[in-house]
Amino acid sequence: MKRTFVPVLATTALLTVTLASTSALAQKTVKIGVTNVYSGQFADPGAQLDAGIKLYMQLHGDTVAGAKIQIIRRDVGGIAPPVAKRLAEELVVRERVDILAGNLLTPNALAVAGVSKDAEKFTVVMNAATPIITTKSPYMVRTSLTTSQLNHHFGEWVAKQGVKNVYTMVTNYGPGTSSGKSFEDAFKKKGGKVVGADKTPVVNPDFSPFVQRVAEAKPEALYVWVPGGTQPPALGKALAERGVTPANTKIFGQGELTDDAALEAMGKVALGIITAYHYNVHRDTPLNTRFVKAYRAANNGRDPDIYSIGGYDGMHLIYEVLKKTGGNTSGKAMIEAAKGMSWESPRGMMSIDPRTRDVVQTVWIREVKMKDGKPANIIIDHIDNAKDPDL
Amino acid sequence: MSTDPHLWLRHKARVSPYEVAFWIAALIVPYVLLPKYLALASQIAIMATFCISLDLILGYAGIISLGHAAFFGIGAYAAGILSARGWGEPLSGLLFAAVVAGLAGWIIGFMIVRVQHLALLMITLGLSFLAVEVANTFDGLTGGADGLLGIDTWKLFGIWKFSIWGHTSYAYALGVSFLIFLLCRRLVHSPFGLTLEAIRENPQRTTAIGVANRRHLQWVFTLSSSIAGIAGAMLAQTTKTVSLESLGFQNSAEIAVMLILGGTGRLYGAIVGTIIFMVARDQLSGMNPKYWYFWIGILLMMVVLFMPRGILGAMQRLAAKMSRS
Amino acid sequence: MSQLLAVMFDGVAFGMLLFLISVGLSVTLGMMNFTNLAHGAFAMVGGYVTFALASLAGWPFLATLPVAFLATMAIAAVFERLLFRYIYETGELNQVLFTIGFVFTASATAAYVFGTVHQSVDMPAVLTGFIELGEIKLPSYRLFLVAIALVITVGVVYGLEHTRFGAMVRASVDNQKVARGLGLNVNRIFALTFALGSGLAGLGGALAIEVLGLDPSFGFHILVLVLIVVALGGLGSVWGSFVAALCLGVFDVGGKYFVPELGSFLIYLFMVALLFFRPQGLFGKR
Amino acid sequence: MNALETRKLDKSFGNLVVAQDISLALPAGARHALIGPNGAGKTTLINLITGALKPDAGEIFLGGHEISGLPGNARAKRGLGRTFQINTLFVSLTPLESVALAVCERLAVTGKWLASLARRRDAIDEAFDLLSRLGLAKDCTKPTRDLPYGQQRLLEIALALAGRPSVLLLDEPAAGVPTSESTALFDAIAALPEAISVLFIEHDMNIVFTFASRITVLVQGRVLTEGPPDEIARSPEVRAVYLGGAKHG
Repeated sequence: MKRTFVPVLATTALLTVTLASTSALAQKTVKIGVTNVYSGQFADPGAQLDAGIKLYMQLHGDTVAGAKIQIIRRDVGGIAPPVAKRLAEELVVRERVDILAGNLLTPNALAVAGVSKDAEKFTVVMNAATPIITTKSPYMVRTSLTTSQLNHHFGEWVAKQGVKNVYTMVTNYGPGTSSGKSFEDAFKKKGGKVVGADKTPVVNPDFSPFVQRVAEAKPEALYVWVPGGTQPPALGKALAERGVTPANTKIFGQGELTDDAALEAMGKVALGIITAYHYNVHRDTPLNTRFVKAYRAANNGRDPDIYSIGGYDGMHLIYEVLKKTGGNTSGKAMIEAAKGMSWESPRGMMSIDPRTRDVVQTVWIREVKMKDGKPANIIIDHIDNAKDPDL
Repeated sequence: MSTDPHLWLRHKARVSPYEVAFWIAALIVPYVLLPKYLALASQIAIMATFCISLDLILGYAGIISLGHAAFFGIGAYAAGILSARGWGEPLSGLLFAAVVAGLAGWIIGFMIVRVQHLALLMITLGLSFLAVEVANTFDGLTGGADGLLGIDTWKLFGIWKFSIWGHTSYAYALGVSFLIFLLCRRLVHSPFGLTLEAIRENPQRTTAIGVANRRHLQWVFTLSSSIAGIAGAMLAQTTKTVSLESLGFQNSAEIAVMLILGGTGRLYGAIVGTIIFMVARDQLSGMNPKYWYFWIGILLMMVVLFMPRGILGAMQRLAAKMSRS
Repeated sequence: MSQLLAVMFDGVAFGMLLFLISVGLSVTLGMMNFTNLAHGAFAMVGGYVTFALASLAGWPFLATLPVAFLATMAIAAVFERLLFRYIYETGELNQVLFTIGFVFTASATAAYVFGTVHQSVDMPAVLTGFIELGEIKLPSYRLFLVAIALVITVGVVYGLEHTRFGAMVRASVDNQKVARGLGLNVNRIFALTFALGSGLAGLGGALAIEVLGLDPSFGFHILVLVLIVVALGGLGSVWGSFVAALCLGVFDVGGKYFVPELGSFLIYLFMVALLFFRPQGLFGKR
Repeated sequence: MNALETRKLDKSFGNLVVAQDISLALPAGARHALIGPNGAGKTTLINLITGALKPDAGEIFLGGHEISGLPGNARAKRGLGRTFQINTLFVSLTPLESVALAVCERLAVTGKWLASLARRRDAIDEAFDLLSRLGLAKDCTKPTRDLPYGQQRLLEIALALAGRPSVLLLDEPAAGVPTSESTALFDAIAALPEAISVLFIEHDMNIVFTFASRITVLVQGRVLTEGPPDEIARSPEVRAVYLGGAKHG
């Protein structure tokens, strides 16, 4: 058995490699392989991202530069890099996709980066926000955000407002800790002081004991990072219940903190919370209004969020790049075309940094104020062309 | 009629033509007929190895664990960290992972062999959650929630590169699983293997004939952990990724599901269960990425209702019925 | 000090919620040794019943609670007769496989019908905000949780100790064989207990929306906590579940307050240590 | 030197005293019966001797060496064999495998995991031989659970004998065996090697008086009396508390 092993291996290897390389030419469809999360704990952000992709294709047709766009979806099922890696490989090997997209979660995106690099496939990160991801493959671009992009500039901004000391409370996993660190570093560099730092568990968070610790420390300001979904309203309730409100403590956070559900849970006690975000659902520009309206129509009235906009802009980038390359889907051609591309998105002006291939966009600073009798996120400042400071 | 005991025991442990056919098919089918499925095939081979390790303790020795992924993950991290720190030779990486996971298994084994039933189930589950938390806390070493970065697996024997086409990965995974399978097959037909079954059946009686139950159980737990570690290491090396989830409850539960699905205490049950579960998931989630697990759920329930001894158990009974008639 | 009390009270409330969801599993496991990992799925069913009535049909939250209990009970009873009863004799491994399969299917169904989004329900004004007792601020909803859990505990204990059906349940938990020998129809008693226990889980699931949120993977998430409560409390012991859930809630919250670095380690360490030295749980007999 | 000796064994569960001040001595080759009404503590005494239960006080000696502190399996390794009142067998293994396993344990090879069992010809021959002597050879490759009850009782004895014990504790060897199958069992007991000291619990007075050279009567965890069979049979005390009032079962 062992003697026949090597020849069999060699011949089949040769066979498949030849097969694979010949058929990549002469195509009229462009296949986009989307590795996303459709089941389990992260199914909802995955669904929002997918809805963004769908909406873009619905509004802009499924043909671009003479080629028909075909989406092939794969479910990673959660944080599972080996699965993500295998699915990406299979998308390349089995389905012969031209472009890889999706990439909701950082560990999965990092695994896909390896495939992107080896297979030389143009790859769009539509959500995962850890800065280093795009450095792992020369064919990778990002249309979402990086954690430090938002929080670094936010930290500087907070320091500039004269805030001297801050207590931080972040979720104890990658995005949380790295956001917190960016914020703290930038804040300290500008002369601020961090007086306390707690990490909350990822699952089953009952925030009350943590909020109680903050209440007892009585800091000047509190910086919070929690993932979107159930946690912002839960945290909002805990803050309200323990009396940690902007009335006595300045509260800063990434935009998830004051999403609509959280605002509803907190009510008027949320007034004065300041957050930084790259997308505002309620920002009143014609483009955004059209986008939100179409999105709601397509998704039973649900509002778009950062996942949706990441998917939407990701598709926009793919379409524009294909137009520019005239349908050439080689990784090299596409990545060159993508570098430096800029456009107006529902979120505002954004572009792809030609050097880092990462997203450059406006960081919006918002404060919760009353509008039409309801608390809402009102933009009070903005930092244009914000880049990730570390890339 | 009197039976020749030697003949009967040799017959029981003999290599059947089906086995030979199975392994030949395992080598040929993916390479020749399904070359696009090599990545899946590699991961099936790896998970089957993991599943066999669980079968040793669960199927043979009767130690029900809901936390066996802890050792899978420890092996994955051991090999991954070794590689990320600059030593990417795959086979020595496996060995390293086997030793580290085995050591962890031996230490945890002191605890495991002293509890049974629900308490055992919950302790293994708790340990698995603790493993995740520990790995998350030492993120300098493990990369925390982002996963371990910088794994670079060197060429196998300095010749074959682990590429995205999966030829090397599958040969590697299949080769290692086959060797481990042979080892386990030997084990279950050895006096030690028989002793494990006896302890599972009746620990009171094994004590009465002089067997040191706990020592045997701890030894098999160590060995099983080590094998789980090897499987984890293979996954780390072939995918160049390791994440916290590899240690976690979901991974533990899934591998147990695959084992029970195939049938416990027969080694091939572990293999068949893994193949069926993973192929079903691949096909179903390819067809229906959003609701595939509905059908997996139906599959699991059907198997219990109609094949209470697992798929292999049912096949064995069918074969027996056919040969009788 | 008063603040600490307030924090601990949160733990108590969380524990009470876990108790409501777990108690049914403890009794049914103690009685039939039926390893039912689908118990959390019934909690999810109750949650979605309340969500559907409150958020989609516009019922007041409080009015949905009895319906969540009854509907879950009815659904559980139907499935018990249709499916579960066929696997009581198949061994715990098969039960694990089957019930996990059930959770998969239930979860996919929920995702299909209600979507993957995290759901919430509107609370009546009475249950929002907090009540001040001297210096201590107690969140109204948590007070409500504790009250409802205490009422149900008293009800369950009374039912078990002082009714004919309760006596039959206790006899079946104590020794199934003897109970059968005495002419009790253990299967029917079990079916009823199963339905009641699942109903309570459903009620717990409905009450949990406000604390833990609700999504299709709720059945998996809650499962681990429920199993911890059952194992720590001891099979078949209502008081055991009560004390274990209370300890878990208080220990969890207290741990996070005093040693936040160890946040999520603690409950697992606690469980592993306790079960190692007392494998039958706090109040278990076996 | 006695083959087995217990000195002042005490054991209670809470308020329930199950063994009190039990001292017993078995010389080599003894056939010693332990009788007493249900709940007298007979099985408890065997469990104390084998290490399945820990005594609250007292000592146990095997062949002159104290074994009180040893775990159960170590006592078995030193030559203490036992059978169980309720069949305690490996139901899905075959008798051949079960007995071969017991022989392997005596030969200290159960830790060997790379050698095939089929290669241990010595162990298999010995096991088969033992099974043949007990009349179990015919069905020795069927799963134990498929054997008739009487044969399962014999297998209990075979498993104990495979360890070549110096002392054998039989806990109601004939319990529940139908008359049709009891001859084989009696023969097996009669054929036990003389060198082995046997302590046996039995309710069937036929067996007791056929085999026992000495009898101990236990009542409520205490030794009521001890002596040769004829003396016990005559004792009015024993008649009063035991033979008069007790029922089999």
